[in-house]
Amino acid sequence: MAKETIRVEITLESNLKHVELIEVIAQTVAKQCGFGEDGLHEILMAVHECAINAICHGNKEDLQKQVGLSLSVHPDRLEIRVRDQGKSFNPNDVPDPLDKENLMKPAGRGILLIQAFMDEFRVGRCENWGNEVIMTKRLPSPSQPEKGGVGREHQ
Amino acid sequence: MAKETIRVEITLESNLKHVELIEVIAQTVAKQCGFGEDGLHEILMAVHECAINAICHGNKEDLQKQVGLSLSVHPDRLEIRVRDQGKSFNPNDVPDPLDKENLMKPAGRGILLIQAFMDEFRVGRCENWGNEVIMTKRLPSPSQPEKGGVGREHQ
Amino acid sequence: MSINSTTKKVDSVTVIGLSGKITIGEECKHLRETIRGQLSEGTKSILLNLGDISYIDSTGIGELVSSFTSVSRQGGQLKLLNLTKKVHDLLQITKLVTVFDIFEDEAKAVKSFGSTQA
Amino acid sequence: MSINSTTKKVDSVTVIGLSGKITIGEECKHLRETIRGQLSEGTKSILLNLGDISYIDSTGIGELVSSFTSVSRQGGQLKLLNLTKKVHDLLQITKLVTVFDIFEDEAKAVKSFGSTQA
Ligand SMILES: Nc1ncnc2c1ncn2[C@@H]1O[C@H](COP(=O)(O)OP(=O)(O)O)[C@@H](O)[C@H]1O
Ligand SMILES: Nc1ncnc2c1ncn2[C@@H]1O[C@H](COP(=O)(O)OP(=O)(O)O)[C@@H](O)[C@H]1O
Repeated sequence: MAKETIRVEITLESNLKHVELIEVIAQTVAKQCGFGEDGLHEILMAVHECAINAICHGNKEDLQKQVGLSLSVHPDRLEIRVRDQGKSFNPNDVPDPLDKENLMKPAGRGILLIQAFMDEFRVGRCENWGNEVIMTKRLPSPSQPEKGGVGREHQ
Repeated sequence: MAKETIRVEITLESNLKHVELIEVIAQTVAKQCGFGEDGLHEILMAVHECAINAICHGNKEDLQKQVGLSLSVHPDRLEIRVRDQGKSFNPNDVPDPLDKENLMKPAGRGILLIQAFMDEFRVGRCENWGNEVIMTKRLPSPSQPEKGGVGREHQ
Repeated sequence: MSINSTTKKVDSVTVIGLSGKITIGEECKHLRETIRGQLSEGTKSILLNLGDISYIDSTGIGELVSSFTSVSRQGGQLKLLNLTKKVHDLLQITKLVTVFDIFEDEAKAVKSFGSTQA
Repeated sequence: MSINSTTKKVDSVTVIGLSGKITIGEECKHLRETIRGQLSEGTKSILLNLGDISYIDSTGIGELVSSFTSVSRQGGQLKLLNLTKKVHDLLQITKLVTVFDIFEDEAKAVKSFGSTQA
């Protein structure tokens, strides 16, 4: 049995039309965690970018492949895991979108945004799946409701 | 890997304050299935009654115990399972709330409503858990959007 | 809490207008205390207007039955006004349409109480 | 689709007011086609009013960059007006504040294009 207070696991076919479902459920859980408007928006964007990466880059939009989302609420943080069934990728190999030669590229900013909005971002492999992106965000303290911003000030 | 298009698993501590989270997620998934307003309300009520039973009767509101919700979308139906960690119960042993001597009782109508609103209702045991209530509702056919009502006319 | 009530007197009948939900927890408690308050003031004729109730769960239905019983025990009457289709369906499924007097028109409902009670 | 656009001409500048979201899929396509339409009509000065844009994702940011590039390639200019805090934060994080000319006042923005172009 899970130790977290709340644990939600979602498995879906790799269809972009399901991204909204993932987003709504993530928002519902995040609301329950006490996140305010800014925090909710940051979580929404991180989940959105990550789900699209899993479907498009990980599973190459192959409807036979699945995408998995897991949300677990720990006493101090919300942990979100997004799994795909694709080939391994290393986020360190990805070109830095802030480099001068990449600044005008039409893509490549998703991971940057996730890193800006979440307190932790890492990529591993998940058994029976493929990549597993693990993102966490510290819960707002009930005494001083979070003001939002870009989330870096939490560190 | 699950065969369903959509599969959502939720695990929560047995706290009535989480019932709304369960309801919102069930509604989100049901909307994705194409249920109209009436169908959504029927699913909402069935999930509500079932979650409250799991928390109150199954787990006796013991916060150490968990309640589990699983939603799976099959091509023809939405299947909802609600698990608790309580002692076995047999719905056939429950007094019929429509019997004359029970009509004025202040409780005992939850299962009746679930049965009215869903196409299938059964109770089993689930390994590592306790009771598992399995409810299904046929998906509305995309051609003729469901009108709702008490759901019996689907049969 | 997602329930509100307003009370008015029409002839000798107390009409309680409820809006929101009648569901497990605070909402049911609110209904129970509203009825209890009326009974303690000696009210005998209560008409519950459920027109703005969007949602009643099985606990709420039980609360309506308990309210009915409490009022009857004090020699009074509790009747229902303006059920939405959803709420009417619930009373049909639970066969409580056979128990409650249900009205769609306030004047007719008020009249039905007779003029003997306060 | 959750994006809408309205176009007006102020002096020689085409002001495109966008509302809704600029996100992956139909929304980005709408922006792309709007810009393409303007360019094919010979428009050189485009001011995008993002005041009613609630949400841009990384694909939407990419679309803004592509729009900027397309307009520049045709010898035109694309500038931004009325960023919400959220959108401004995104351009800050992605360092695109250094690329785009950003204004809070329409008149000043229009003036900045100069009066040489149609
Ligand atoms: N789940 C994934 N599986 C495989 N590759 C990925 C995955 N997520 C991200 N990537 C790789 O990282 C790159 C950068 O991703 P991102 O920053 O989100 O930008 P974009 O998706 O616009 O390319 C992608 O182009 C892709 O090569
Ligand atoms: N998950 C459960 N675990 C144990 N007993 C249950 C469970 N669900 C229902 N029951 C039993 O079934 C009875 C009827 O349930 P229900 O029809 O929902 O009405 P109520 O909850 O108002 O009693 C309950 O009183 C309880 O004894």
